Amino acid sequence: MATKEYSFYPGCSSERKASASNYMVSVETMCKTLDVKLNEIPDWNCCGASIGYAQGGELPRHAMNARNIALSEKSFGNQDIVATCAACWLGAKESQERINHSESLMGDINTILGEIGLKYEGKQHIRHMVEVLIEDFGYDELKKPVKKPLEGIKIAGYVGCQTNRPFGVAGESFENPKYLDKLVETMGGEPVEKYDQKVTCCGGALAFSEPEKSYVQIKKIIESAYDFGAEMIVTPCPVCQMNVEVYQDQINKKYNTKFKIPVLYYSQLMAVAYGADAKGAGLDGNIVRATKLEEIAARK
Amino acid sequence: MTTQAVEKYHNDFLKEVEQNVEMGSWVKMCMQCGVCSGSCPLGPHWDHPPQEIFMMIRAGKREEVLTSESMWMCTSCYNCVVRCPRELPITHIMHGLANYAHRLGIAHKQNPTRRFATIFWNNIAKSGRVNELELSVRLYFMDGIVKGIKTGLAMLPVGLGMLKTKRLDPMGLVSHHGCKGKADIHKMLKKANELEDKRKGYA
Amino acid sequence: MADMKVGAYICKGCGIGERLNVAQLVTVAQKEGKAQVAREHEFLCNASGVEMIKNDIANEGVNRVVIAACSRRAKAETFNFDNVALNRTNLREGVIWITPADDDKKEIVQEMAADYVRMGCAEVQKMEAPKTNPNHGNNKRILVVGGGVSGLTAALEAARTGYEVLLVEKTGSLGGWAAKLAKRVPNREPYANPMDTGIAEMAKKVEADKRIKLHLNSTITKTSGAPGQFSVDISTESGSTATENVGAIIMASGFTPYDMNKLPHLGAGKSKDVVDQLGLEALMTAANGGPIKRPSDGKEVKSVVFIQCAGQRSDKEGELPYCSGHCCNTSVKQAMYFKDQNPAIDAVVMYTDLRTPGNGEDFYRSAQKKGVIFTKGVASEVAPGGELQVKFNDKILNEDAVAKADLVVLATGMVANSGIDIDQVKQDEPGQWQSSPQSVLNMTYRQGKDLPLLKHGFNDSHFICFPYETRRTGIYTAGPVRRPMDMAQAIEDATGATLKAIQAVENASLGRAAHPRSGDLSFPSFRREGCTQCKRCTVECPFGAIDEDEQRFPVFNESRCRRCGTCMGACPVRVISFENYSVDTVGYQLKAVDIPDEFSEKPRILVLACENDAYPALDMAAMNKIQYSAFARVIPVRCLGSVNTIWINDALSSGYDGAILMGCQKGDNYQCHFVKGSELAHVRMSKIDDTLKGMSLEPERVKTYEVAITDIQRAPQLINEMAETIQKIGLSPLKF
Amino acid sequence: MADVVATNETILVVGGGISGMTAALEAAECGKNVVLIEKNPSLGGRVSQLYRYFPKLCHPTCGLEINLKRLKANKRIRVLTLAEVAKVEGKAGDYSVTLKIKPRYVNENCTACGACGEAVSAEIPNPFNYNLSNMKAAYLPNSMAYPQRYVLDASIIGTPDADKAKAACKYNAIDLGMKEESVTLKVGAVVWATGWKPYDAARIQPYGYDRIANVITSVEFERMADPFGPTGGKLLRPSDGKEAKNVAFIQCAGSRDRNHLKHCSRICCMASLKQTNYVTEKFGDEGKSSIYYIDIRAIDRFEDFYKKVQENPNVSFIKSKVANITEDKATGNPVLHGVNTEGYHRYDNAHDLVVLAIGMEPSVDASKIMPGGVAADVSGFIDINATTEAVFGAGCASNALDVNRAVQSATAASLRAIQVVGRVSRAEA
Repeated sequence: MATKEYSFYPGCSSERKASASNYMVSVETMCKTLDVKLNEIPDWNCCGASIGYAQGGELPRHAMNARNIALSEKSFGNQDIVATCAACWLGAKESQERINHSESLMGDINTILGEIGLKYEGKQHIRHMVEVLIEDFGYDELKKPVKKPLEGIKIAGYVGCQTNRPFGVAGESFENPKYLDKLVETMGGEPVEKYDQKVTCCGGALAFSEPEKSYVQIKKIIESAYDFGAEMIVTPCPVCQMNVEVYQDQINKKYNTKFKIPVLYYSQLMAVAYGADAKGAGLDGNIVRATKLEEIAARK
Repeated sequence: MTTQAVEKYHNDFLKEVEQNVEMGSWVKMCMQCGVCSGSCPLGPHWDHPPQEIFMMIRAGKREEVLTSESMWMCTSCYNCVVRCPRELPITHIMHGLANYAHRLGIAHKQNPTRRFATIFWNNIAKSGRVNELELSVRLYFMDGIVKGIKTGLAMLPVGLGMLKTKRLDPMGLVSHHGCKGKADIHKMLKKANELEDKRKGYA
Repeated sequence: MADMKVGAYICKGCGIGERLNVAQLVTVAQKEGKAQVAREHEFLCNASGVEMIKNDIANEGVNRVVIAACSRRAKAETFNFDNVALNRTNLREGVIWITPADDDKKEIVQEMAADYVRMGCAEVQKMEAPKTNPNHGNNKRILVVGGGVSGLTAALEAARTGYEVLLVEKTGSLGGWAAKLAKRVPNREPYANPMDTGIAEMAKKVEADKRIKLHLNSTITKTSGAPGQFSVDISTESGSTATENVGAIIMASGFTPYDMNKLPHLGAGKSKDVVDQLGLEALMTAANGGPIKRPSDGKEVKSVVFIQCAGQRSDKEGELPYCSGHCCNTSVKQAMYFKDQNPAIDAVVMYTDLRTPGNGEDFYRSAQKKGVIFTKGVASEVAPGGELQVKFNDKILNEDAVAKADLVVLATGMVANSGIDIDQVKQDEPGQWQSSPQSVLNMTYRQGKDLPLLKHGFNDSHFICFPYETRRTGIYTAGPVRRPMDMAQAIEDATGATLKAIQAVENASLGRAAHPRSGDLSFPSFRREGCTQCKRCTVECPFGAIDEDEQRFPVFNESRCRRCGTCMGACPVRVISFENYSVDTVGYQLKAVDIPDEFSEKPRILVLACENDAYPALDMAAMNKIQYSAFARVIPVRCLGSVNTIWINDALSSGYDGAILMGCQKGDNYQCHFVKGSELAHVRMSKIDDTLKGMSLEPERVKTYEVAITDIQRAPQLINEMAETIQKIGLSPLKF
Repeated sequence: MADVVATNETILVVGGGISGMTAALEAAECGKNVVLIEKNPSLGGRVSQLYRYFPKLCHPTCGLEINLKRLKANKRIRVLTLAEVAKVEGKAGDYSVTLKIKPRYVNENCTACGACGEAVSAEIPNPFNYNLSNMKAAYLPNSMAYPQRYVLDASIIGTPDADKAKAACKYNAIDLGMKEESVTLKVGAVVWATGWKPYDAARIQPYGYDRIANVITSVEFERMADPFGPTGGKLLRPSDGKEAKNVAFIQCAGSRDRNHLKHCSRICCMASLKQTNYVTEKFGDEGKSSIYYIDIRAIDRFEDFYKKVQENPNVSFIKSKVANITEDKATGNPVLHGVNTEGYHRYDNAHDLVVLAIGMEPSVDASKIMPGGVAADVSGFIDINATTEAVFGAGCASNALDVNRAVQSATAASLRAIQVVGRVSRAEA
C-alpha cells in the first residue's frame, strides 16, 4: 500500500518531556510500520481542553481550535486532520462542528483569525488516530505486520469518555464500545470483554482540582479490571492513561488497596506486536512497568 | 420540603440564560426525566443535578443557580449528552453556566475547579501551549506557600514518577517555549474576548 | 319444514375410528337417535365425505344433519349447508382427546360417545332451519343526533357512502363546541403548530349535501321501533313536531364542559381573569390576531398560567374522577396562542402528568421550543387580585411556590351528554309514557328512554374488542358521549359509528342479527296463551329488545334482538324459543343421555358451557391433551343467560348426579358478550338451593362458575372436582 | 391458492391482526367482498400474544373467538395466510395487487390431528413466544390458530423429517412440492392494517438488553404470564430461572426519545400498570413492582385503572428515566441507576427482573409499498390526512394505538374503503 499522509495535531501532552511523550514515541513507531506519514501542523496550539471553558468561554475556545484548523488548511489542506489525544480531537471536532453550523460564529471566527492573517474554512475531516486505524486500515490489515503476538496477556480495554462520546467511533455504541478489545485481539492478546468499566469517567481534569473525587472513579476502573482478571489496561486517551496510572499509589494509601497495574496506549501494544523494542514502544515511559510486554519486546 | 413560599415563574432569568449562556436556549427543552442527573459520574457530589438546575432556571432562581458549585463538578464525560432523550447539549450548558457565573464574578470563590480552570487557561493563553510543570506548581500553590508545599509533598511521588519516566520537564518553569506565534495567540485571544464580551454583554 | 329426516354422519378420522366402536354409534344413531340415514366415513371432512352429505340433502331429503366428528369450532366452513338444521357432535375434542386410551376406560368412553350421538340426534329433531325475521323493516335512512364535529362527520360519511341522513341539532347552528375553537391541535406532520378547525367547511358541506336533511333548534322527543323501522319525533322549541322514519341512529350528543364554578379555590367565579379552556378560545377569537386581553380590565396578557386536571382525576365530591384526554394538548395549543403572538409573554403549564400521546409528543416539544414553560406541580389556590397568584406545590423543586399571572386558564373536563341514567330513574308504565327534556333519545323502550351507562356517565359498550356494541341494537354512540376525546378521535370514532349504523340497516333489511351473532337468521317467538305477563323477559333482556303492550304481554322487536336467549332463560313458563335454539333443543339433549342405575357407579355430570368462552376453553384443553371426567356431558349454550333453570331441575330429577354452569365474567369488567347474560344466570342459580332442598339433594351438586376462554386448565379441573364431590357425597338417589 | 376471485369492487385488507380482521369483518357484514391476507400462518396478530388486556384484564382470545366465528360464518371473506403484498399498482377503485404466498407444505385436507407434529423431531424457535421457547418444525401456530391447519417449517423441507411428517399424515394433507406463488388481484380499495413491531431493545444501550440476561421486554413478559407460554405462566427470570418477585418496569423504553422513537407509544404506561397485576397475582404481598416513569399516560377512563394500581401497596412509582442498568455479578440482579426527579433522590436499586416497556413502531413502512399513493409520517405511520389514494391505514399501521382505538380506526378505515368500492359499483351500474 502507498504511504498514507495526514495532517497531524499532536497536542501539548505529546510534546517532548510532557505527560504523554511516550504515547508519541509509540505512535511514531507504529506509524513507521504502517507506512503512515504524520505531517505536524506548523506551530499548532492548545485545544483549550475540556477545562478551558471557565475562563476561556466560547469564542476564545473556538478561536484556539480554529487557528489550528486554519494552519492545517494552509499547509496540508487536502489531508485529514488526525489527533492522537482524545481531548484535542474532541475540542477541534466540536469547534469545527459548531462554527460550521453557525453563520454568526463563522463570521466572528474569521474576524478573529483575520487579526493574524488566517482564514478558516473548516472543510477538513478531523479524526482520531483510532479511527484512522479502524477505517483506513481495518483489523485485517493491522494484523498483517504482527511479528510478536501478545500471547497470553489479558488486557482490559478502557475506552473512557472523549473518544467515545459524544461523537464516538463509527459503528460503536456509547455504552459498550468494542474497538479496543478488537485491537487487542488483533495484536494476539486476550481482551477482557466482560470488563464493565470501559466507559467510566476517570475524572478528567478534575483529577487536578478534585483529586479525592477522581480517585473514587479511578478505583472503580482499576478494581473491575482486576476482578475480570486483567493484567494490564489499554486506553486511547492521554488523560485516562495518566489518571489511571499515576494515582495508583495515592489510592492505595487512601483505600489500602494494592493496585499496581500497567496502563498502556493501544499504540504501545501495537508497536510491541510489530516488533519494536521497549524503548521504541515507549515502555520506559510507564510509571507502572508493563513487564510482560517488555519481555515480549525483548525477544529477538 | 421548604415551606416558605417563593414567588417565581416569571421567565426573566430563563431569558437571561438563553441570551448569555452557551447553548442556554436549550434549557427550556428539558422534560425533567432526570436521565442526565443519573448519568453523571460525579452525580453524588452535585447539590443540584442538571435537570434540577434547568428547572431552577425556569423558576427564576438566579442566585441559587449561579452561586451553585454543581456545574463545576462536570468532568466533560458527555454521558448526559448522549443519553438525553431531548438531545440537550447538557455538558456545554453546564460549562456555559460555569463560565457565565465566573465572568459575572458570582461563582463560588473557593471552588477548586474554578480556580484550576482559570490557572489552566492563563497557562495556555500565555504561550499557546500547556506548560505542565508550571500548571501543577501554580495549582498546588494556589492556597499559598504552606498548603502548597503540603500538596506538593503529597504529590511528590507522582511528580518524581513523571520525571523518572521523562514525562515532566524539570526545566519547564524556565525553558518552556510554547508556540512560536505567541504574539499571534495573544492578538487572537484579545479580539476573541472583545467579541465575546460584546455578544454576552459583559463589557 | 315438512317431514323431518335426520341424517347422522359419523367420522372415523383423527383416531375416532381407533378409539371408538363406530359401528355401534351408527346403530345408536339409527335405533335410539331415530336417524333415517346413518353413515360412517373414514375422513368425513374431505371432499368425498362432504359430497356424501350434500347428496343426501339433495336426493334423500335429509333436512336434519348430525355431524359426529370434531368440534363445532373445527372445519366450520366445510360443514356449512344451507337450509338444514345442523348439530356438531363432538367426538374428537369432546371424547377421545380428553379421555385416556386405556382398555379399562374403553367402556365409559364409548358410553360418552354414544350419549353425544343420542344428544345430537335429539337436538336436531327439535330444531328448525331458521327462516328470517318476518317483521323486518327496510328503512335505510340514518338519523344523526347532534351537529358537533362527531355528528357532522357521521352525516358526511353516511352521505358519502350513499345513504340518506337526518341530522338533528338542538342549537341554531352546526359545529358544536369545535366551532367555538379559534384553532385546533394539529393532526398531521410536523405536529408543530395549531391549525384551522375546518368546522366551517364541514358545516357548509353538510348544508350543501342533498342527501342530508337538517333539523336545527330541534330535539328528539320520541324514539320507537327497531333497526330498519325506527320512528322518531323531532320537535322544535316552538313545539312543532315532525315524525320521521329512519333505519339506524347515531347518537353524537357530545359533552358539556365541566362547570368551573365548582372550583372556587382555583379562583373560578372570584376573578374574571380565571377562565376555562373554552373561555380562552373566546378571548383568542376576540383578540382577532392581536394580543389577547384579559377580561377584567382589557389589559394585554403578559403572563398566563395553565392549570391542568382542574377538577379532574380527582376523588373530591363533585369533581371528575377521569382524565379528559385532550386537555394537555389543548393547553399546549393555547399556550402557543400567546407565544406565537408575542414570544415575550410568560406562559406556564402546570401539570402532574403531561399526556400528549402519539405525535402529541412533537406538539409538546414544539411548545417548549417556542418558550412555553412546563412545570410539574399541583395548584392548591388561585388568589384574585390585580395580578393573580397561583399557589402551588412544585413537585420537582419540592417546595410550595407562587406563580403570578395576568390570566389563569383552568383545564377542566368533559361531561358526557348521555341523557337519563335509566338505572336510576323509574320507568314510565306502558300507556303512560311521556317524553322528558333531560333525555337525548326519549325512547319508548320498556327499559328506559336512553342508552344504558357503564361508568362516569358514559354509555355502555364492549369497549375493548367491540367498542361500537352499545346495548341498543341499531343505535350507536359517537364522540365524547362514549369516552372523553379530542377532535381527531371524535372524527375517527364517528366514521366507525357510521359504518355500524349502515351495517345495522343492511342487516335489518335482511332480517339478520347484529353482532355478536351477526348473520344469525333465527329470532325469538313466544306462545301468547302460555304467557303469565310476569315481565321477566322484558326486564332482563340486556338489549332492551322487548317491550310490553297494554296488557303487559311482551312485544318482541326481533330486529333489536341479539339472539342471546336471555329471555328464554328467564321465562318461568318456558314459552319463549328460537327455531334452532329452545328449551326443548337443550332439554331433549340432556334427557337423551342414558342414565345408568345407582349400582353401576357411573355418575353423570351435566355441563352447560358458554359457547363463546367456556366451550372453546374445553376444546383447547383437548388440543393440549388435558383430560377430564368421561362422566361429563357438555352442552354448549349461546350464553349462560339463556339457561332456563328447568334444565337443571329436569337433569337432577332424571338422575344426573351433578350440574355445572360455565359462563363469562360479570360485573363492571364484564366479559359476557351479551353484557348481562352471565350475571343474570348467576342470580337465577343463587336461588336453586331451595329447589335442591325440595328434591333433598346436596347443594354441592350444582355449581355456577365464571370461566374465561383461557381457563384451559381450570375448566377441566372444575369438572373433575365435581366428579370428586360426587364420589364423596355419593350418587344421586333420584335414578330410576 | 390462486383461485381467488376478486374484482375492483373487492376490498383488500392487508394484515390479519385485530385491526385487519375488524376491517375485513365490518366490510363483509356490510355486504362487501373482502380478501384478507396475513403474512404469518395464522390470524390473530400481536394481540393474540397478549395474556390480558387493560383495563378489564380480560383475555384477547375471547374477542378473537368471536371474530373467528364471524369469519367462519361469512362467505364474503377470503383469507390468505403466509401472504404478503409485493406490489400495488393502479389507482383508487382500480388496483392490481401482486401477492407473494409462501408455501405451507400442508393443504386443506389437514384436520389438525397432530400426527405430523409427533412424527418430526426437529425443533425451531417459537415466534409466538418471541423465541423464548422451541417447538416442533411441524406445528400448529397456537391453540387459537386459524386456519386450524398445521405448518411445515421450510427448514425441514428436503430432510428426513419432512418425509416422516408426510408418512405420518393419513389424510394426504402434506404436500412437500408446494412452491412460493405469486398472485395478482384486482381490487378497488386497500385497508393497510400491518400493525406494529416492538422497537429493537438492544439499541437502547444503557439498559443492556443485549448484555444483561434479566432485562427483558414487555412483550416477552406478557408471554411469561400466559399459562401456555414459554414458562408455563410462571414469572421466571432468564439468568437462573428464579422467581421474579421484585420487578422493575421502565417506561418510555425507546419512546419519547430523539435517539430512538420520537413519538409516545401510548400503550406502554397502561401495559406496565397491567403487568404489575401479574406480579401481585402470582406472588401476593411478596411481589413488588416499581414503575420508573416520566409521565403516567393513563388517558381518559383508563385513569380508574391507574388509581387502582396506585392503591396497591406493592407497587411503587418513581418519576425518573433510568440512566443505566448494571448487573450485580454475584446475584445476577440488574441494578438500576438514576435520580427520582420529584425532589432529587438518587437511587441504585437492585431488582430480580427488569421489564422494558418497549415502544411501538410500524411493522411496515407502507409508503414504500406504494410510493406517492400512501403518505406516511416520519415515523412510518400512515397519515390518513395526507393519503391521496384509496389505501387506508387501520390500527397501529396508522398510529400508536391501544386495542380499543385500533378497532375504531379499523372500522373507520373499513367505511372509507366501502365508499370507494361503492363508487365503483355505482359507476358500473
